[in-house]
Amino acid sequence: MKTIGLVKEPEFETRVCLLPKEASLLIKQLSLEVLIEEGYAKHLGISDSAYVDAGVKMQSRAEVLSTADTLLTINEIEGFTPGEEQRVLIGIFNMLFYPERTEKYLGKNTTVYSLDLLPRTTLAQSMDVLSSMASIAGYRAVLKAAGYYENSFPMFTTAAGTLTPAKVLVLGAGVAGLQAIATARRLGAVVEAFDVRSSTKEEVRSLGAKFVEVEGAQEAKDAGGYAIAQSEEFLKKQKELIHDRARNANIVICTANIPGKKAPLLLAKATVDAMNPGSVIVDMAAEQGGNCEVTEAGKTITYNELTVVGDSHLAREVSQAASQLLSANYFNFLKYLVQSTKEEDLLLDKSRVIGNGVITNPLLTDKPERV
Amino acid sequence: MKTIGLVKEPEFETRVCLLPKEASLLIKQLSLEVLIEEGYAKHLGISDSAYVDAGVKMQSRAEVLSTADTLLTINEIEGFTPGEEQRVLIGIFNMLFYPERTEKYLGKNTTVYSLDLLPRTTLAQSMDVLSSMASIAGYRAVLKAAGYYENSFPMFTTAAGTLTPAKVLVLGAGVAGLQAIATARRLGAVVEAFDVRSSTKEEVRSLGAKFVEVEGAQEAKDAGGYAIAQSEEFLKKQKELIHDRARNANIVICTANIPGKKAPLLLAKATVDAMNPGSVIVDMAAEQGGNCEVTEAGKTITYNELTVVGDSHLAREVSQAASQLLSANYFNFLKYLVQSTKEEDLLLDKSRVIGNGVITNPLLTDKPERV
Amino acid sequence: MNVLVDVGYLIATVSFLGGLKFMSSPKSARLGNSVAAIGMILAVLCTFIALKTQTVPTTNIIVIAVAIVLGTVIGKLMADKVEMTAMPQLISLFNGAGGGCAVLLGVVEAKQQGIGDPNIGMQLLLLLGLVTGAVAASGSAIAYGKLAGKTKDNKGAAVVFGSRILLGLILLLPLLYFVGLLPISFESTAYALAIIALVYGVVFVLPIGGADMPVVISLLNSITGIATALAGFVYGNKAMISGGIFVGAAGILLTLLMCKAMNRSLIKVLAGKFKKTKASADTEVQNIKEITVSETAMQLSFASKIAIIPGYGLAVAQAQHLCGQLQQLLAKRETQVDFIIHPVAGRMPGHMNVLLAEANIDYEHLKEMDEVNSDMAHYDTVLIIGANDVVNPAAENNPDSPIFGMPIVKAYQSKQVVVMKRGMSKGYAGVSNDLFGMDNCSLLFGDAKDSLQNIINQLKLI
Amino acid sequence: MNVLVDVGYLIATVSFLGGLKFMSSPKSARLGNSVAAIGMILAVLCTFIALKTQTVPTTNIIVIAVAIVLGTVIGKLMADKVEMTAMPQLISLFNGAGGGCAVLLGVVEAKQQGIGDPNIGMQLLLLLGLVTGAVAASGSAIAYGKLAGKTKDNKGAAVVFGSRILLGLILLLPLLYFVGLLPISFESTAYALAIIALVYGVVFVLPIGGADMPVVISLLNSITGIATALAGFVYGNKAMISGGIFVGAAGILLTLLMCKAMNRSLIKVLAGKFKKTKASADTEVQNIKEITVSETAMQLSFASKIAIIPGYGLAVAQAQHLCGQLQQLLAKRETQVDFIIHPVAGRMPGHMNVLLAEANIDYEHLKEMDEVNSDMAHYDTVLIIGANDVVNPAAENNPDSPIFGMPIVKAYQSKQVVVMKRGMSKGYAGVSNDLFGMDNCSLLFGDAKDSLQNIINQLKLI
Amino acid sequence: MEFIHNNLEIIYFVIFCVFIGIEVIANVPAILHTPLMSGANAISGIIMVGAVIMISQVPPTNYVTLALGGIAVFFGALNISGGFFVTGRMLKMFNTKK
Amino acid sequence: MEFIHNNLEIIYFVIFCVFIGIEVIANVPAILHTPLMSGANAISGIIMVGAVIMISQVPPTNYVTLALGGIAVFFGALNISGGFFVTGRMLKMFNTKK
Ligand SMILES: NC(=O)c1ccc[n+]([C@@H]2O[C@H](COP(=O)([O-])OP(=O)(O)OC[C@H]3O[C@@H](n4cnc5c(N)ncnc54)[C@H](OP(=O)(O)O)[C@@H]3O)[C@@H](O)[C@H]2O)c1
Ligand SMILES: NC(=O)c1ccc[n+]([C@@H]2O[C@H](COP(=O)([O-])OP(=O)(O)OC[C@H]3O[C@@H](n4cnc5c(N)ncnc54)[C@H](OP(=O)(O)O)[C@@H]3O)[C@@H](O)[C@H]2O)c1
Ligand SMILES: NC(=O)c1ccc[n+]([C@@H]2O[C@H](COP(=O)([O-])OP(=O)(O)OC[C@H]3O[C@@H](n4cnc5c(N)ncnc54)[C@H](O)[C@@H]3O)[C@@H](O)[C@H]2O)c1
Ligand SMILES: NC(=O)c1ccc[n+]([C@@H]2O[C@H](COP(=O)([O-])OP(=O)(O)OC[C@H]3O[C@@H](n4cnc5c(N)ncnc54)[C@H](O)[C@@H]3O)[C@@H](O)[C@H]2O)c1
Repeated sequence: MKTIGLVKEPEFETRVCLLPKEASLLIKQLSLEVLIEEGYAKHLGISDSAYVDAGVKMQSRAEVLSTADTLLTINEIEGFTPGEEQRVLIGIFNMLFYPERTEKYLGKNTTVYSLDLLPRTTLAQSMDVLSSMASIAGYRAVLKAAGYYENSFPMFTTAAGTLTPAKVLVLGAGVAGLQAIATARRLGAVVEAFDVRSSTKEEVRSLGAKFVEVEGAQEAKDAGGYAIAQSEEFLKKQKELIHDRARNANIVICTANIPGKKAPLLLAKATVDAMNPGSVIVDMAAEQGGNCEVTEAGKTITYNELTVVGDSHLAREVSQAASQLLSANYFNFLKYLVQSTKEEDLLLDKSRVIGNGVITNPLLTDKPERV
Repeated sequence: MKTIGLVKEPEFETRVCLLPKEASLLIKQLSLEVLIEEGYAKHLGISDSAYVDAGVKMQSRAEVLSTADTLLTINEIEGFTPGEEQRVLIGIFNMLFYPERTEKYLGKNTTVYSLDLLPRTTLAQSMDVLSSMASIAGYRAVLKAAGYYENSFPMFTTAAGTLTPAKVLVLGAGVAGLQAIATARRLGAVVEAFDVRSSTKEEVRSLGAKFVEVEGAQEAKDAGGYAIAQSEEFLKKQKELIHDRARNANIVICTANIPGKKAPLLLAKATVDAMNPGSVIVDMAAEQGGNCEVTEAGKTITYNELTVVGDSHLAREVSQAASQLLSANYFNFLKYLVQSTKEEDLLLDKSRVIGNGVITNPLLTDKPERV
Repeated sequence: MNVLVDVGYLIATVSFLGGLKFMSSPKSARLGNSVAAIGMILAVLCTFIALKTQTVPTTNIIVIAVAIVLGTVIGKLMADKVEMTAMPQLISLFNGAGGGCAVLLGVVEAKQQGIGDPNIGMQLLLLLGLVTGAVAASGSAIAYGKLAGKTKDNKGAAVVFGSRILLGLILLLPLLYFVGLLPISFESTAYALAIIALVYGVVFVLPIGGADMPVVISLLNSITGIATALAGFVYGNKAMISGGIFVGAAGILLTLLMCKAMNRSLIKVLAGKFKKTKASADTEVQNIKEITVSETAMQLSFASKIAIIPGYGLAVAQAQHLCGQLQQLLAKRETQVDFIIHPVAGRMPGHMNVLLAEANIDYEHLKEMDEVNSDMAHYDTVLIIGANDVVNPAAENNPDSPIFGMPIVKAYQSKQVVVMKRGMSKGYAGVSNDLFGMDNCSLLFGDAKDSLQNIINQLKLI
Repeated sequence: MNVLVDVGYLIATVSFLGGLKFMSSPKSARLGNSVAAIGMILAVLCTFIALKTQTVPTTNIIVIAVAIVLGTVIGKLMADKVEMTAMPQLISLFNGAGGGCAVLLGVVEAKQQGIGDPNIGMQLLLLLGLVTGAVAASGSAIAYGKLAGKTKDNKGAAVVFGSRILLGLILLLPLLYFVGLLPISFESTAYALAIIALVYGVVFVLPIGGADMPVVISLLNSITGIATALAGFVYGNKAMISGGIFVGAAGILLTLLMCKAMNRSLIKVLAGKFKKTKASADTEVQNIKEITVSETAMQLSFASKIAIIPGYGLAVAQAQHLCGQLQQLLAKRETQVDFIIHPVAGRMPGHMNVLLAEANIDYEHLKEMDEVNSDMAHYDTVLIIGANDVVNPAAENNPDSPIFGMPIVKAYQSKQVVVMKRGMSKGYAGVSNDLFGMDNCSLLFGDAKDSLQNIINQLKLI
Repeated sequence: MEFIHNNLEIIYFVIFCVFIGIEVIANVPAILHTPLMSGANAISGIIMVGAVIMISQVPPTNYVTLALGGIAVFFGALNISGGFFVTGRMLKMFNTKK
Repeated sequence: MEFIHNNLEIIYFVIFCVFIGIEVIANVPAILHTPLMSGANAISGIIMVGAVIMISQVPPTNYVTLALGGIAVFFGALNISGGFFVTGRMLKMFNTKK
């Protein structure tokens, strides 16, 4: 690994995965050569000269693609076909969900790392693109919802009456969900959250929000592990509860996901129909099928006087911040990769999808068909 | 005053000035008849039947305009020409700034109240449309800015580095400005504010923000009344200071206004040129000429990699909340008008622009030409 | 027999001590009172036992018994009947009684002393006891009169000057007597001194402001204690000595503490100098009542339903976090605390919402004005933190006021109102506030942040 | 002459009293120490004056003088040389010396007593003094050994059983002697008792855990006080009686207060039952040091540069407002307080930012980990509030740890570390934390909100 | 000097009493100032003991003195009983809650 | 009983001393526990006075007793001097700030 190459991302992508600061670190700390396509980050207001100042060589797309032995990218590289030469490709390919994306690399001497597969351990956090993007997306989701919501988020007691605070329901309290909770609370909304993992209960409360849970003895009994052993009755109760809380809410932020699987359906059409006009649903699980039945991935629709945003890439709307974090994540990963000496390295093994043209990741070999 | 009439607002207006709740109060408490054009608030998700349930008669536009002796509206009514009959027109006409708007009512037996002229006293607050709209607009301005800002508002310390908090500069700390301060602070930004009225200093600090003031002895001497007696040197220093603070800021919210006059110019082109790329300016004084030199009223432009929003009607984007407050304001005003018994009533005298076809408001008679 | 008496007195002494000790913690205060009372009963019993060894004429016994029964019964009746607000007077009255007892004792004893051969030490103690008792007696009576509103302040030069002369006389007379320059008997000297001291007590208290009476009562109480101790020396009675000294010493410290709590110096209190309220700058004279932090804390601790009305001053003081803390603290004691938000409180719509949200106060504790206004009488205490215009009853009942017609939070209807502000400056509307002069309203001056912090500190001690 | 001595002793008594009183407020504590010391010098001087009236042989005088000079100089030297952390040992040693003095005194006096005609009261006092002194002396010596790490805990049945038997003997022996059933002289009885009591002191302290030593020292100190008072009775010396009783009574209360502050009962301390830390469930045995709230407050009050490292526990406890209050309080004392935010503290990126912003903590007080990590040694105290993984040095020095390689806040490099957590449960990564076992680290157990509130309360008193 | 020597006991006694009196009050919360004052006032009623002793020494025929003494005892009793009862009532307020 | 009567003074004295000892400590902030313990320890060194008195009564030829007494005085002096000095040092820490 000597020459790192980056080419422009596809049109829809606003983020970049290497900023001048980290580029210069790659060059200085890791003694790598960095080649970048001209005009790479112009849309972010970062000129080519900023990269040149950092020691990067700016070249044409074709040059970069042919010269670099390691390619960094966020999305699949348009017009790139792996050849016979030893190549490393690092990106966020979500191949667990799109197994067809692996095909073109098979048998090609190419090694592919997909950063979304990094284990979610404490050690890997500095390279964890899912965390950093989810975090920004969660923040953005609330701003987005507030933008569509034609009423006020905080309470306003005024001489002309009181505007009630918005009621926000967050489904899924992972990184994105927690950030959404925090942002909505900051804006003065009344926030409730739901998740199947019982450990999130404390986490939700630690942000001052209410955790929605099925009441009664059931809960206590199953506490600690009901994500696994959910009885039929329990599931039904849970569903009713979500229906009920959603009906009451003005904003629903959906973030529930199951890695590599279709996202769980939490807001059935009937529930959406029962919601107040003017309410807003932001479904961040849209790409994985959505938590809401009416979501259309990548689109913002009006359904029944409700606004339903289906967007799994909200971080793209905060492109500066997102690029900053991505750039750090990629740099940390590269550094780890270069400095790794161990034979079997958990982080690398997990994030490697294809090793020299062979699928090495058991997650993909075991169940290649989409679930 | 017996029959109140309302017709649909022009296309660009999203708010309405009477909601079913207050309509019913007008009918029950004040024994008035209320006529409303069909489909009046449909765009807000409020059906005609909701008004009918409140006791309103839904009629065609022509019928309403010909029957009602009192017309409530936000903007000038399209296609309405005052006739010889006794009529009262209540709206928010901003006639101080657009004196030409008075012309068609002169000599016509029409009485026109413009609620923007209500005095800003404690007593009038429940009818004070400027306050309620400014308040919502101030809140919205920050959300809007956050929407355009491609970086994060709050500070985020993450494994991939720290995102610094946005620096927000609020110019003008009236109602809108204070609300903007509060909202930006809630979102975790670092907020500074500037105003010429010295009493705002305490108000700004009471919201936890920093007041930008010219340092040195000058300040202490002039404290308490420098809005009037500003020395040349002082003004220069002040200008430099704003330039300096704006250069440092990521978001500038402009709310400075002088009632009935052109808005003060606070951000010269040179200052805007010096600002960081990616910054956002929201100029709420756009309609009155703007606080920023590059603002274009009613438009959102990109200037030098900066986003400049020129919008004096941000409340329209929070139409539900705005309508709720407006409706209460109009109701309170009508109630006051109906119940008023005094010969000389400060509130009514000040808000009345034209009394039976004659300009009665001294502010307009004294200086009819635009300043 | 004598042993029993000795032990009894010892136990009485210890129980006074324990009683006082217990009384200084709110939790054990009632126990303390009982302990001290039991000690007192014991002391009296011991006295009777001691008397048994002598032969006391029946008449005397009867007189004693009747007097004790009468005193006890009347004392109990008075204590039962008194209203909460009249308690300070009553304490003053009782203290006066104690002083009266000391004078009479001195007078009678002086007569006895006059008979036997003179013992200068004894005589000195006697005269001292007499004087202190007399000052306490008449001073307490005047203090009672003032508190009951029957006596007016008098700071006339005559009074002040007279008091100096009398004090001089009190010091001079015994001196002259003992060096033998006074050609009258000890008895007469004692009588004269008693009368002078009685008058002195009157002129001593007369110039002192009504608001300072509690301090004065405490001081007089301390003086009674000293008189008691002196009498104790005369009779060689340990219980009297220790009880008297406890009260004397405790009383003096208490007096100083009370001055400190009122932020006054004892000297100024005694000189009758009244603290200038910042109100005095105002042209309109409003009869306002100040309240101390501890009284406020006491009120809050008694209340079971409290309303907090925040205003612009809370924002200025940036005391929202403390406000939240106070609410939590009170909630822990099962006090209901509602926040009533007036629509125009603060300087922008929603100003108070921002503050209270920052302090993490649940929306459920926020009440709207309209919701509670019909119900204000149910609040035991309303705490107004830096609000002014929004609670000004002028908006309801003064048609000339510029804010007439504006809806207000009807704080004035509640049982007790405490207003926290820094001085007497007006609110945004620039009108003076009639609420401040009302009977159920007291003002707690100071920055809201400091005041809240102090209230919280005090509440924590309870 | 005698009058002078009386007055001197009186003043000494009063100065002990005043000294103790002053010592109980941080502001006047040093003055208190000086006052008590002066009182002590006075008492010694008075004793010499009193001796002057008798004819004391010169040899004796010389012995006395030499002993005093030697003791004083050595005491001063030891006090000067001792390190801060070794102070408790030293106090224990000094206390042992006091106890030793009492035993020797008892032994010698027993000899004298044996000569004259027996006075049962005197003998009883003597024996009591002897026993208490002996227990204090040997107990203190053992306590010293434990604190200095020279003696190990011994809870063996032999020790525990032995201690009961010895106690029985101590009670029995004098009883037997006085009823005349013991066929040995008073002197011998005294010697026997002294030896038994010395042994008892050893077995009394032996089983008690090292962490409980301060409590034990306080108790032994109190016992020395009693021994002193008893000796005072023997010599009819008021200064000794009062000084001894003051110390005895104060010491007992202090012992109880210390137990309370450590959240233990005296009985359990004495039985050598060690509080079960929740750690005990752990298989790995970590040698952790607990710290009390007051010690934490003391550390904070001494420090001039403090770092607070917040973690997930702060969020769980929702103690952010208190955290802000603590910072304000310390800032008022001109202590620099930095918040160090680890990038992955909490459960989501920016978790700590949300908390600290809510508590209104200025961004300028927030430091990034990288910014301060090279500088950690400059912090006098680092307060870790509910953080765990992010300060675990295993990430740096244990290649087998699952978090090896993660950057951490190098809290362990600072002078003192206090970790606030509820028990010994692990952090998110599920690994045990080596920091907790380090020398400069102490753990303050309890919910962060409660602990912070208590620290704040204590700090306010200073 | 001689005086001190002779009355050493009583001097210790007085000093201790003063100290205790002060010490007991020193840390009292301001809220208790009034009840405490009231309680102390009641204790100072111990003066009645003096009055009782005095009256018992008066010849029963000396009506004036007897009357004066009687009044003194009455005053003392009033102070004691009123004092304790009123303190009790005041303190009862503290127990209305919790 | 007789005993109480005879020693009334001393009983008052003891009770008061105990009370004062306790009272003085009662409200001490926990931070001062250690210095206070140390200070109290120093005060208990007053036992040395006893040792001095004792030694002064010993015949100068009784070497053993004299030696024992000397050691006792030495111990007492050590307790006093060490106690006060170490307390002083400990308390000095409080004044490093403000
Ligand atoms: N809400 C709105 O939208 C809006 C907008 C503009 C104007 N207003 C007007 O503002 C007023 C609001 O009423 P309000 O009752 O909230 O406020 P206010 O009437 O202005 O009274 C505020 C009070 O707070 C006290 N204060 C100031 N700083 C303090 C501190 N640090 N500590 C303690 N007290 C402090 C002041 O008295 P001292 O100086 O004596 O302490 C003052 O009396 C109304 O007249 C309203 O019409 C409202
Ligand atoms: N920041 C992120 O984005 C993110 C996301 C997911 C996971 N993580 C992981 O979370 C961890 C964060 O580290 P951390 O040091 O902040 O937390 P941590 O290692 O999880 O430790 C939290 C500590 O707080 C204590 N605690 C819990 N509740 C408490 C209370 N009420 N009062 C006092 N103490 C309490 C717990 O101990 P007791 O139970 O004994 O009290 C625990 O040891 C890292 O491992 C990180 O990788 C971070
Ligand atoms: N190492 C670290 O310190 C670190 C860093 C970041 C994240 N994490 C952990 O990674 C995990 C996943 O984080 P993520 O946000 O990327 O997860 P994700 O995006 O995969 O899922 C989001 C949330 O949806 C929830 N969910 C799944 N099915 C659901 C259902 N049927 N109903 C409701 N909720 C449902 C999940 O429990 C999860 O909390 C979390 O445990 C997080 O703590 C760890
Ligand atoms: N009666 C009430 O209680 C009540 C209610 C609402 C508002 N008000 C008062 O009405 C007044 C105006 O409020 P508004 O928000 O509608 O005002 P506005 O919209 O007219 O002006 C906004 C702000 O711009 C400021 N400004 C003007 N020239 C400036 C310059 N050159 N540089 C910087 N700032 C400049 C003004 O001082 C004002 O604060 C305020 O005093 C407000 O307190 C009173």
